[in-house]
Amino acid sequence: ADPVIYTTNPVPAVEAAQAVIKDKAGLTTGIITGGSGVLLRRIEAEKAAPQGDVFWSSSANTMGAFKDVLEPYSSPELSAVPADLRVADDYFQPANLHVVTVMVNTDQLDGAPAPADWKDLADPAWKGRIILPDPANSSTGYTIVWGLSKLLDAETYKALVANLVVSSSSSAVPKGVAMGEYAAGITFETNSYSYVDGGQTEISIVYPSSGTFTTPEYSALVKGAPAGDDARKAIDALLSKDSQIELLKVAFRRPSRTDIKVSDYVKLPELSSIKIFKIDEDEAAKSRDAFLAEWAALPKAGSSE
Amino acid sequence: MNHSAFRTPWPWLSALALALLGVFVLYPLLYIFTASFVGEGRSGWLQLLADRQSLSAIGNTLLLATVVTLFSTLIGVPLAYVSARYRFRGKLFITLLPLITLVIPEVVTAQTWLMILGNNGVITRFLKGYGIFIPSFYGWFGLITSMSFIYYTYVYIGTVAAIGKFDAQLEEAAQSLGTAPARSRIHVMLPVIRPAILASALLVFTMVIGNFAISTILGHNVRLLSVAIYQAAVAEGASNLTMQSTLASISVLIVMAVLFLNRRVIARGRYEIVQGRGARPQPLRGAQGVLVSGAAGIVVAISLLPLVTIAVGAFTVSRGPVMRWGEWTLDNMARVFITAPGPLVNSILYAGIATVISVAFSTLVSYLVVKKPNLMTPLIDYVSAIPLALSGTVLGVGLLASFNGGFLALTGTSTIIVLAYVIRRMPFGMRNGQAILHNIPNSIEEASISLGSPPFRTFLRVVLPMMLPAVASAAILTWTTTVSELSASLLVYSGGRETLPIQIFRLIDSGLMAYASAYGLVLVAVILVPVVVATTLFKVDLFASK
Amino acid sequence: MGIAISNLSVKYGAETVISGLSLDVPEGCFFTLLGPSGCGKTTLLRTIAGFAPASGGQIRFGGRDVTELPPHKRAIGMVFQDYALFPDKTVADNVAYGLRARGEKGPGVEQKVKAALERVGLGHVLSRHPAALSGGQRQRVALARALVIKPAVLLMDEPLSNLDAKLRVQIRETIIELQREANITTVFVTHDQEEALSMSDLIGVMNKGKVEQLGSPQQIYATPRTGYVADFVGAANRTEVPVRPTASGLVEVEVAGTRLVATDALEGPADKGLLVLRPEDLAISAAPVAGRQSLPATVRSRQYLGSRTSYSVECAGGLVLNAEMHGAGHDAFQPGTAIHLGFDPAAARVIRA
Amino acid sequence: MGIAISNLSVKYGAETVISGLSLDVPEGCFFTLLGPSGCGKTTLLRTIAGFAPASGGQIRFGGRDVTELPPHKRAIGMVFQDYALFPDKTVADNVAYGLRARGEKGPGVEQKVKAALERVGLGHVLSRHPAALSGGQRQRVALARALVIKPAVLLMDEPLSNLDAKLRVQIRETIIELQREANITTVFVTHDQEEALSMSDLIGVMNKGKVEQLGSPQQIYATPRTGYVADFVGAANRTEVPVRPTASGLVEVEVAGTRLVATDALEGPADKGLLVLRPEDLAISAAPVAGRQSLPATVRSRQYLGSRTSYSVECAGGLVLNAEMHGAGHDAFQPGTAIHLGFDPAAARVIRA
Ligand SMILES: Nc1ncnc2c1ncn2[C@@H]1O[C@H](COP(=O)(O)OP(=O)(O)OP(=O)(O)O)[C@@H](O)[C@H]1O
Ligand SMILES: Nc1ncnc2c1ncn2[C@@H]1O[C@H](COP(=O)(O)OP(=O)(O)OP(=O)(O)O)[C@@H](O)[C@H]1O
Ligand SMILES: [Mg+2]
Ligand SMILES: [Mg+2]
Repeated sequence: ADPVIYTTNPVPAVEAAQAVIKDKAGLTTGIITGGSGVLLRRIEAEKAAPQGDVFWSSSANTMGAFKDVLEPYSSPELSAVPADLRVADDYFQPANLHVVTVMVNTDQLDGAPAPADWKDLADPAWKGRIILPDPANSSTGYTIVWGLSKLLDAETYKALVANLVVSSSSSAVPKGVAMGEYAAGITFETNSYSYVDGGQTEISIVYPSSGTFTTPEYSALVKGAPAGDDARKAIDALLSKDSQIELLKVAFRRPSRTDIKVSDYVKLPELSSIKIFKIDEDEAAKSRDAFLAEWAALPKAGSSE
Repeated sequence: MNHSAFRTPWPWLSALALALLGVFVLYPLLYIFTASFVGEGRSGWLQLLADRQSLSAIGNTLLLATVVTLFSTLIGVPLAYVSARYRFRGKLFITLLPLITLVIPEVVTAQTWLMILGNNGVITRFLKGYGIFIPSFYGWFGLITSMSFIYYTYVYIGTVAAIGKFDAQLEEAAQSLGTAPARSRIHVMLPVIRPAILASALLVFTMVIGNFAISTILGHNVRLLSVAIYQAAVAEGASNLTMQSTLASISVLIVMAVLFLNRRVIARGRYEIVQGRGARPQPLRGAQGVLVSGAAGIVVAISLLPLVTIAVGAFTVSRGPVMRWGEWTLDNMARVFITAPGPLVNSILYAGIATVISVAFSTLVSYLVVKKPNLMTPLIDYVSAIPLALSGTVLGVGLLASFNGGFLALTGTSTIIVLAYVIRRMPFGMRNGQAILHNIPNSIEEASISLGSPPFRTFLRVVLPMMLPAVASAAILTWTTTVSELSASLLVYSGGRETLPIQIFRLIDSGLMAYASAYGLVLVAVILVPVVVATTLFKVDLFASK
Repeated sequence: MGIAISNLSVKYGAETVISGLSLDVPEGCFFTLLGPSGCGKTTLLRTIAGFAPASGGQIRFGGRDVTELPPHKRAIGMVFQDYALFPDKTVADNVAYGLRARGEKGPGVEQKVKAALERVGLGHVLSRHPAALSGGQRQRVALARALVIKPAVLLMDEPLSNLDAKLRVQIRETIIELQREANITTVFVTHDQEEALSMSDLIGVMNKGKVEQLGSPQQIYATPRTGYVADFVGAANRTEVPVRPTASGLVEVEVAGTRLVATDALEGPADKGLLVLRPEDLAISAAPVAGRQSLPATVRSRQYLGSRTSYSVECAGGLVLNAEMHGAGHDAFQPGTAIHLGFDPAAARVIRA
Repeated sequence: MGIAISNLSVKYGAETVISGLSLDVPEGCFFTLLGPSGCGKTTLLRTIAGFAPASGGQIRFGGRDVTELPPHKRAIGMVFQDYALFPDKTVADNVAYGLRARGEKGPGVEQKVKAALERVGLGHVLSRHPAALSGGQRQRVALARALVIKPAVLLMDEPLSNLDAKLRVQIRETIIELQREANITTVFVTHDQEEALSMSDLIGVMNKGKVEQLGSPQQIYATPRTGYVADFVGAANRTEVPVRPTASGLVEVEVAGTRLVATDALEGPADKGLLVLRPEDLAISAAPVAGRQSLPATVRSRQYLGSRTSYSVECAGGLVLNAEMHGAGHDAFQPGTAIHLGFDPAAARVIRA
């Protein structure tokens, strides 16, 4: 049967992936879109008679809670993926890598210079002008503040948080900066870059000089996938070099494979040229509740209370 | 109940309705609730009491729902009055266009408001130039403004038929006793149409409680229940099923409590009015006409600002998320019709079937509840209102779990999409239908029966025609909100069964506003065309008063 | 089909409106319910029709127990006190409704509808909606709607209350004609006694949810059994009097100090009773008329009623009586004039107090 | 405040319902509109109240032109033909409504409301809703609601149509009392002639949107100016006859082959006219009575009316007349009996045909 993919990815990415799967595996794919939480819940609800075959894609933390409806699959393509991105038993397959960036709208800087590092954003002049996805709500947001709390000294961290406006909608972050609602937003590179690529000249991307964070995203095989082997073939195709290049070109998804030179396809810096601050994902996941409680207590900027 | 009651069709129909509601509403609900009991960790209620944030979310939600309901009523009722009682140029537009507000994706609405009143909004910048600082649109100001200008439509639609049917002689009686026309209306008309107003206010209240898109974009520091539920249920990161069920239960409880109050008030207000003496719409001329139609026009225009965004966006060149304003193209529209017409066909088909089923069912059931009460009908009334209290996501999960295999396997079919539509929107028809039925005197029905028409036939031949304006407005409301339904169908649809809203959601989520706008425009057309055809070609008089 | 009601009770919530009412209306009979406002006439009619459930007792149509039968199977026609016209249907469609419900179709229906409406003088408003009719016109449509189906039992709740005298007479005749033609058992509610007396085969006078007297018009008017009936029908003068039996069928009574002779309707021996004197049986004259017993009195006030004048007169001891004069010069006596009230012993009845 | 109406026209859409109507009702006058169903009585009342816009002409209250004044500023009270009670308000609140609209508050209002309702016999239903009242009870609430505000102009549209005779008489008296007390100019619509004749200072008989005769009750009844008025009020016998003038004020006419003498009301010379004979002025006797002109005839049918019997008799040449008999034995003549109809020339009037 034709595999059905439950995906959180944007339409251009999905269309590109469909084309590659058709090309490489000769399979026509059905697509169900939605947020990662919604789709994973759906897979859970359907576990007695699964309707989907492949889940594509979300962070390991998010998917972790749904392991009992997913199935490990060690795709041969995984050999091209660095070992540190892979998860135990290959429960999920690394699909791409997100880099946290500061998206800046230069029209809104009021003549001030663009920030170069996190501590620049801690200046009180930035109060209420930086937007961030809600850590309680989005894994992106959580990764960012968790990382910042480790990267910055306590005082700068507090000062920075005091400047932040929290949005419970992640997509409002790049949109808000692009519309000029906010001068800066902390968001994934892929989101920022789509505005640069679209030709909005006042948008610039800042990779903080003291270091930033990355998050891998994974695909997974649904347990009892009705398409059987075809589902696995679809995952192979998704992880293939052609597919990841296509995804990089149309959706600016930084590949999980090491055999693709990013700058050949888009105007993004190589991963090696970006300073990455390593964070311990496991620890981050474990101390989530405690950290969020602490976070909630910190004063922040934003609308009227 | 005596024996003869069972010789009428009503008890049987009641039983049938209850059975259907049991299978399609209670059974899925059961899944949701059992999930809360088998949850891990401390009881959700204890967690809740310890959690100040959730508590403040409950408080904020109640406050927001109350205020928005109030504003929606204040906008919707006068607009309904003007539509029902006056004739003026462009009335058809002023009366039909508000429907669009229900169709436009709330994300677009929020964004449009931000373009005007946000930090970088047109008006904000303009005022800032004069040193005037308006409060931030994020938070209460934005939530209340944007929601009021969407949800007033429910009040408007629900009230217009009631005003059209109102016995105008009562107003005359009040005037003959010395009250000015405006006061007469407030004293005499308001109490009689109150059930209709309350019924639609209830809808607004529940819609606000369940609203997610705007809450999440504009809420910022204002914690709200729907966002909290979402966070606990389907947000990325750790999810807390127990908490989610607890919060969902709270939202169900709030809605049930409001419904209970609403029923009590309506029960006190069962006024039969003499039929067929609705006031003829008066022509509006001169300064007064300009004033009234102008005011109505402004309200409608404000609520239609998001439509402008869509209309312009649909024809604007774009690359990725970036709109090249000022550069025009037909590519976006072409994509809708040539590249991907599937969602268009699906939407019309599923929503059409769902509207017919939902309106037929809700009309019959509201008739049972109001005019043929028996032991089952209060239960029917309550159960049929439960969907109001369920967010689309929760309902979708429930449907998936309940009808995935087992005695009724529906997942992966179109039936489950239609089912989700019907269940979610049936309460609209119920509220409207009940409101109008309270005003139809029993003697009319008895007259028909005395002429030898059996009860069910009487319902079809006499009661139904009299309910027609209400049924029509319920159908329009159902059609509109069904065509634009997203959150439940998003969970239950399967490959090849995408609808327009799902397609739009995908595109917006991908940042492809221009394509999304093109689909949005088509969605607006899909919704309005049947309504306009019905009102003009078939002379369905929404504001009927013969 | 005759109607037999036995021991019927009807309640609104906790309030009993009709209690233990029994009644027999023979087949083809024109039966009229007469009674004061609020006594339960509409309620009784609705119970016969099957719209108000009986809380006790039994209703039979032609021997068949219909107490539990749904209304539409009772073969009734009903004219509602508030007309209950279908507001969204034209006059013609209102009237055609019952015929169509019986499966009749085609030009036959139209013909019958037209004929029925012409009979009530409304041949010209066929295609109007009820809202565009005057009060009396609506009432006539309601009537036509009930008559056109020729029901076995016809129930009418004040069907003529909004019509003028001429139209009333004319439509009364139409009703009677149709009723006789099709041998329809009819229950008619009216507040108009003259109507009741002139149309009915049988009259029931109701009082507080009970039928107080049942009889032919003559029986009800000429020989009321209670003071209530005597007063309600025809507004009789009533006064309590000491009674002494005299010749067979007559009694001697004392009224305002004068001894007079009256008819004995006491139904048994008694030493006081209620003297009932109809105003039209009291003749006013300037002087006592020879050979006629009379009572001296003074005119207090009078009311011109066209064909007659109604006088209020005061006898000795403050007793006030009403008298009506007919014929030429009926308004001749001025207030303040001393007069004599003459009457025939046969017209003065003494009933149980 | 008197009401002066000049040259009034009212239309429903294209249909003219009232055309060129003029009317003067002096201050404090009790004026009654009498006319057949559908002639425009309700419409006229609504126009006076200001609810139906006049398409031509003028209405003045006490000299002031109110044609364009909105209803609530006209200081009227109105009883609607179908009551128009506020369904959501209790009986007491319905009645209190007008008082509160005038800014009255507190226990004074309650007292007035209670008093007004007691006056119409409804002191016991203060807190009920209209839906739980009988037809007549609703009508009385509507009446109390209009009366309690003591309006300058009181407009009543068939306010007693659903009441029984006794209650009617009683409430009539209440209305008259209040009207005299507060010197209220009253326009009263009724279909009941007796009511019109007994209550009114002035009567206007309407026909097809026009006032055909205006006058005191006696004028209207005793000296109708047209055949229509004669017939509508009191159902007169009318027949066209050849006329020959005789002694002053009298004419000779030929009826059914018999030469008779009647009163001349022709208002000018004519050789034919309309003979008007009221049924109660025709005396039936078995043989001609000496000294009284009479007409031989045969009884066709009769109707028992309690205090009287109405006979339909046929004279030579097929002329059918109605006669009414009062007093003892009024129902003595059987159908088929040959009788003589006697009458006084003063009671037989000849008017312009
Ligand atoms: N809304 C309307 N549209 C058109 N014609 C109407 C309307 N209302 C009344 N009419 C017509 O106008 C005429 C006068 O009506 P109106 O109600 O004044 O009569 P009425 O004298 O009060 O009669 P009734 O004694 O039966 O109440 C009637 O022929 C009626 O059919
Ligand atoms: N729905 C109701 N609830 C409670 N009481 C009611 C209801 N309807 C009528 N009643 C009361 O029942 C009694 C009988 O009412 P019904 O309508 O039978 O009177 P009726 O004889 O028809 O009077 P009328 O001549 O005024 O129409 C009245 O006292 C009335 O107030
Ligand atoms: Mg009644
Ligand atoms: Mg009228």
